[in-house]
Amino acid sequence: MANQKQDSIMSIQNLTKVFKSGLFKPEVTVAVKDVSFEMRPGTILSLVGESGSGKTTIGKLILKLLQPTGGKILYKGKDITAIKDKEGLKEYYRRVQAIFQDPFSSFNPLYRVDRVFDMVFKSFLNEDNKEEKIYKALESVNLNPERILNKFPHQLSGGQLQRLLIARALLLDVDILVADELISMLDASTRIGVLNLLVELCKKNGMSVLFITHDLNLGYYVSDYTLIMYKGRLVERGSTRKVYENPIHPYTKMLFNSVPDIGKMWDRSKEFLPEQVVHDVRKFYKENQGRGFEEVEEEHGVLFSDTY
Amino acid sequence: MAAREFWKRHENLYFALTNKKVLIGISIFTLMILLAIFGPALTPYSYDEFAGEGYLPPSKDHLFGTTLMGKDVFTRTVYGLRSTFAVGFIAGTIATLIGCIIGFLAGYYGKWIDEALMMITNIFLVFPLLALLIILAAYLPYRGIMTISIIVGMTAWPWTARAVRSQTLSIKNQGYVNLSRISGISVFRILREDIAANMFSYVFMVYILQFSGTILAAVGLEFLGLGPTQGVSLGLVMQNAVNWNAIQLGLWWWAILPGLVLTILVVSLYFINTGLDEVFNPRLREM
Amino acid sequence: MGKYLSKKLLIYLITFFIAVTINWAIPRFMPGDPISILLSRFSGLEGGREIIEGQFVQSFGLNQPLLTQYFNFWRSLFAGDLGISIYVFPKPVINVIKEAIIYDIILLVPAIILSWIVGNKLGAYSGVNRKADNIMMPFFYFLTSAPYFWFAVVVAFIFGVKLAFFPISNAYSSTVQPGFNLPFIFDFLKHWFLPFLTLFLVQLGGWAIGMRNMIIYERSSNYSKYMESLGASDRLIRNYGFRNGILPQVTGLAIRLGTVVSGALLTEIVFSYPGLGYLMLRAILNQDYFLIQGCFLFIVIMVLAANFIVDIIYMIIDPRVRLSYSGEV
Amino acid sequence: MAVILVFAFATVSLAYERSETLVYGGGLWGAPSNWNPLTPWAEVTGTGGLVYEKLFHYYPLSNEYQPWLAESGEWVTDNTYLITLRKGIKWTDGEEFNAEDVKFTFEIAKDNPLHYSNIWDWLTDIEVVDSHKLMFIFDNPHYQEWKQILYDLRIIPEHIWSKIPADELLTTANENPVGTGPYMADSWAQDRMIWVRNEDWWGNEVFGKPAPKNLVNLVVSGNNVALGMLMKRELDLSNFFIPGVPKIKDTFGLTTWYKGAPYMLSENVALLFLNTTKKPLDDVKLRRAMAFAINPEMISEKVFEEQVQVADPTGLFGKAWMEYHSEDVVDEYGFSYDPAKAKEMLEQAGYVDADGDGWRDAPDGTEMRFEIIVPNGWTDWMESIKIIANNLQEVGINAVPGFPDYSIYMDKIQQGTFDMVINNFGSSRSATPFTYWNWVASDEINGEIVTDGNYSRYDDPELFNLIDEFNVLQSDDPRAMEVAAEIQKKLLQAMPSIPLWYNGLWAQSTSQYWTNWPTENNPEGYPCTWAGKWQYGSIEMLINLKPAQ
Repeated sequence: MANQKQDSIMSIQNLTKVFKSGLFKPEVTVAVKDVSFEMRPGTILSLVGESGSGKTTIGKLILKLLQPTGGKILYKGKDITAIKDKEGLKEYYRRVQAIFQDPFSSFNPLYRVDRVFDMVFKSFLNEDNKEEKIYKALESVNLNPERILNKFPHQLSGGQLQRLLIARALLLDVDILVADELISMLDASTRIGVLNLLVELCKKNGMSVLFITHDLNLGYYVSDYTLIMYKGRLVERGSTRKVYENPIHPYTKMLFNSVPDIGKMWDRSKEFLPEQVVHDVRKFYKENQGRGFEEVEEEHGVLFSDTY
Repeated sequence: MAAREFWKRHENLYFALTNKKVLIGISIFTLMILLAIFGPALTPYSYDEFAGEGYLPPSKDHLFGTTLMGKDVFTRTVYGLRSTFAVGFIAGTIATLIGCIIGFLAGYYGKWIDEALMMITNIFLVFPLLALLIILAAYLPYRGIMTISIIVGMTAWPWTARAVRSQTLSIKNQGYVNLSRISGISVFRILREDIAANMFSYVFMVYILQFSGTILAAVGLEFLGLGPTQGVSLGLVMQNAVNWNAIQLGLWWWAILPGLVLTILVVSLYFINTGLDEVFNPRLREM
Repeated sequence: MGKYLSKKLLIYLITFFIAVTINWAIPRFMPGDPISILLSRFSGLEGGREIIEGQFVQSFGLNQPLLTQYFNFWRSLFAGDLGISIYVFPKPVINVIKEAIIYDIILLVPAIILSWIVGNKLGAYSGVNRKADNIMMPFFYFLTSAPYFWFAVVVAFIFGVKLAFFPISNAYSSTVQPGFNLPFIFDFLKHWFLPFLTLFLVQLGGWAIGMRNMIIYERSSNYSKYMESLGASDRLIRNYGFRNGILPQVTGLAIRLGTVVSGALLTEIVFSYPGLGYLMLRAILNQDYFLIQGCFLFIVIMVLAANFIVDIIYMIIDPRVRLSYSGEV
Repeated sequence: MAVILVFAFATVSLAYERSETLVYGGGLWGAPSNWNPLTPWAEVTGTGGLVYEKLFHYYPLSNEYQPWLAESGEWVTDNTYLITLRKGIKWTDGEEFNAEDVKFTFEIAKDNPLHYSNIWDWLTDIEVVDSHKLMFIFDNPHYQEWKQILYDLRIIPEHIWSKIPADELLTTANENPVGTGPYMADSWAQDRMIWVRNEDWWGNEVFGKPAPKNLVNLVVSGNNVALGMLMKRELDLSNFFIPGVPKIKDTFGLTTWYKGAPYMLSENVALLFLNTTKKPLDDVKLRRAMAFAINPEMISEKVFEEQVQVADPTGLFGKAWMEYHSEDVVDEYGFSYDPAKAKEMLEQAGYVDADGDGWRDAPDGTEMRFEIIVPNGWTDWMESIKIIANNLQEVGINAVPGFPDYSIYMDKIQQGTFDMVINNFGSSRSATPFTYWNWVASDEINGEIVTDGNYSRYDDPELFNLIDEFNVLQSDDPRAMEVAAEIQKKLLQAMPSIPLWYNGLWAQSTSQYWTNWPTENNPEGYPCTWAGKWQYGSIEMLINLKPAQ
């Protein structure tokens, strides 16, 4: 675990994203509201929340796949919304990469899987020893290059495809990696390997990983820092140990309460009732009216009320 | 070696050409086209000529028999097939074009453009088109193949627009588009390789369905007597048969064979469509 | 829930508005003049016709400004007045249509529902059973490719003329006494059967193909594979597939209602079955503008109403729609 | 479903015994809806004839008048017509029928715009002599037109119609028609009209009782349905043109007027109108050449399977008209199919292929191209004009068939924007050729639109005067013969329209329930159920029918 505090490589400040739809009566969905956090080299941040809580949106905002409605994303001190030209984008993506949630849809079905490597090499890398590099990357994710390359996506399993994407990310020496539900498609044995690989890379190369998950156990297992999202808001943030040992926000508490035993699969049957959470959160905010997002201790902040 | 390279590059073509359904479909379709093109040259008669005795069942001289008045049913069918193809091509193209443009704009730009376009589409979609066509056709004094095709085409696009929109929407949000973007690929290449290429097969299949759909719509109009006011068409041949008592008088060759040709044509299009579906959706291919 | 319905209702209302406007506009801006047509086959005494023509122009209000005519059109529409038929002069169009529409309903409702149910079952079976699939698929394609009226001709020829099992025209024999008695009902059903069979069979293919493809997609989908890997039984997966496939089929039903109604029009014409389609053809042949308009309007209303029913059914069986439109996400 | 059925049929009860019922179709085209005798073009067929009777019946086959409501009628002076009515006739509501009803029937048209209002242009007064005698006083008696009115005009009861507001005269459906006739409206449904015999009909003693107790007139949608029903003996009588009848009539035991060709009586003449306001159709030489180029024989044979007869060059047919037929005129000015002669005539008149495109051009060198039109969907006529176009093409005239929809067809006729058109709307059999001539060469051609015939717009005041003169001549006036010959000559010389064939009085009957149908060998009655024609002998047919064993 990272002991010394390093300068942040990416700083998310008051990030907000609003979706609008509808012609006559526009429906407004606030996907992300006023979210701030820092990413530091060599650390893994896990972004935890139920589906629809806005975590994937944050990932897409960082990857410039969406434009923020408000707030800033500073990469090495520069606002990434300012990057508009082709070269700038290329430069940015050279250092900021992602592994997407659904491995099946991440491959264009009309092309062989090799295309993902080809694109990377063409855009970012020196083509010397291309094959060797790919082989190495594949082997590091336990894939047999001979059996993988030249295949079409539909000929491979979800796990294989996901590992291919990890291998692709490995080829690039990136600063920031957004890993969205990274291991959902993997079987238990590969899972640990991939996670370990991720942690290893992070530490060795000083990479910063945004690990998006709904699985608390995974978050605990890999991350240095934990961010808890609830309905578009960042409700609790801090070093993983502190958050897990001393959850303060009612939603976070609820999350932990519903996980009976760390190390076991999340038992869906014990999921909490959404109505209960809404009620508790509302009560909590009311009690703490006037307070905003406050640091309760070093490296542990909580959203006390959303009406500050 | 070169050949192998070629098939490797055009793998879908290879799969298409080895797909049984596509092969059967294309063979029949080609046969029909040839029949429409060369059929008139093959028969010694013209479609309105009294080619022989009336009431003749199919024979060597009259493949599909003769009508009550002694017109050659086969000749009428192949001429009718011509106009059917013409309507299919023109109306199918119009419908596909409109549908694709509207669907793509709605899906790609989203927001209010999407809302507005989909509103229009939904309105067209719930409209009973044949009734609308009847109204339109009933008030047009003279109708040529072109008029009919345009009317049919202009009313047949809505489902295409909806389908293309959802296809655009889903492709736009596909992981591979995002992956290409973060791989530093140019927008143009993404449009071409990730969006257009994946749409193409879909649009092509849509076109096939539109082709058959517009043919059926046009034939329905012709059967009502609202088809082209000049010349001969398959719907007209069938309408004639019904009006001139072919069913009651037992002239089944006149009442049934032209429609059978049409049905087989449409079946062939469905076969091509399903076959291609299997080619383009490799998941189905493995069934 | 209300939002979903109100959005749909809005679309239906706009559609209705447009339909009425088209309906009003077309005969007024197209060549040919209804009154002249009304009297065209009348040869009376010298000059008699002009006198009468003037009377009609006035009583139909055709001498008023267009805008006034348009508003009057709406006003009388809400009063249930669609004008007077020329073809069955001077019967109000609305009455002519009321008598015809019953036949459409007794033909269409069973045909649609039964073919939908049977088609989906057969399609689902075809989707999981390769052997059955190979036999049934070409048949389904044939059914769905056949023009409604041609299929009607085939059915009429085989069952009506060759085998002579069923009559091929009218809704009941001229020899029976209409009424609620057994001989009549039997006779009525005999006449009803062939048009019904045609509509039933022709639609069957489409539903079967749709469901079959859906099942195949579902079975090759991720969660099916996932379930398979978890060792779920084949039956369970199939049921899952069927359940997921049925929803798009309901949407499909809504989309195709227009086609089905149109197809029914053509079928009725072949069997001289006195529903709206047959009426509309007669109206066209007799250039009865007011009746054509009325038929068109009712066909639109029928399709819209049917769509609305399908919407409600859809909402009831699909919890997702229910949730997403009640703001409970 | 049962509920719907009850709903659909509970309102009508249509009970009848099949063996006492005559089932027929062909004259009823839609749900019964109108029994108004003042709108004869829209009435349910039988309203005039079965319910509302006429003063006289006219038998076209013998060319005789049968006094009906009238006991007798005669010109007592040149301008006075005396009608004596039968006594003891009652309206079906019990009121007595008398001279006032007849007077009212005429006078209602004086005060309101009705289709026969024009009578009052030449009729001055009607005097009721006594309850059963009337005198019609004319200032300019149209003898020929009057002949038609006597058997055409439906006499209506004063005590009912005088109470109907003026603005409803044309729009009332008159659902409870009260007449004097042999049948009464019983009930109706969407697809049928049922008449029931009037047991108290005055004619029962005079002519005999009509055999069928009920008449069921079915709405039969088309000839194909009619044929199917005839094959199953569901129809006793059909008045449709049915393709295939000559082929299958013996197999299915169908009775037609003639056993063999032409099977049917003639009913009207179909003419090809040539638009004389259009160049070069204004040239009589071209028009006459065309008459020689067309082969109506082929139309009869191919399209109608010989169910129609080729028309006489004068267009006249039937006993009444043929009395005025002039052989001499036909010998000199007639025509027949002779393409060689047509070509010769065209050459002589200067119609040669000047530009070498294979088609003849007008003498001034302009290209000629004609379109022959009939309404789309009128399948027999559509086939006929294809043949005509072919015939014309064979002599080098570029003519093509066109099938606009009916409304456009009418529009073109009325606006005069057609080249050639087939029509027969005013050429029906009648008691006087005046009706035919007055239609085919009507002088009402100078209005904005032409609706009363003479679609060719052939303008010849002399011809019009002759027709008018014929109208005011008594039938037995020797001058009538001369005028008639002159009219025929003028029409043939100028050829504004070419008579082609006689459309038949389509009638096929079955003998399952009724026999003794009127035929060539049993010419009693007239097998016709079309609107406005019941007075030609259809009632007599009903009286003569015999139930089958």
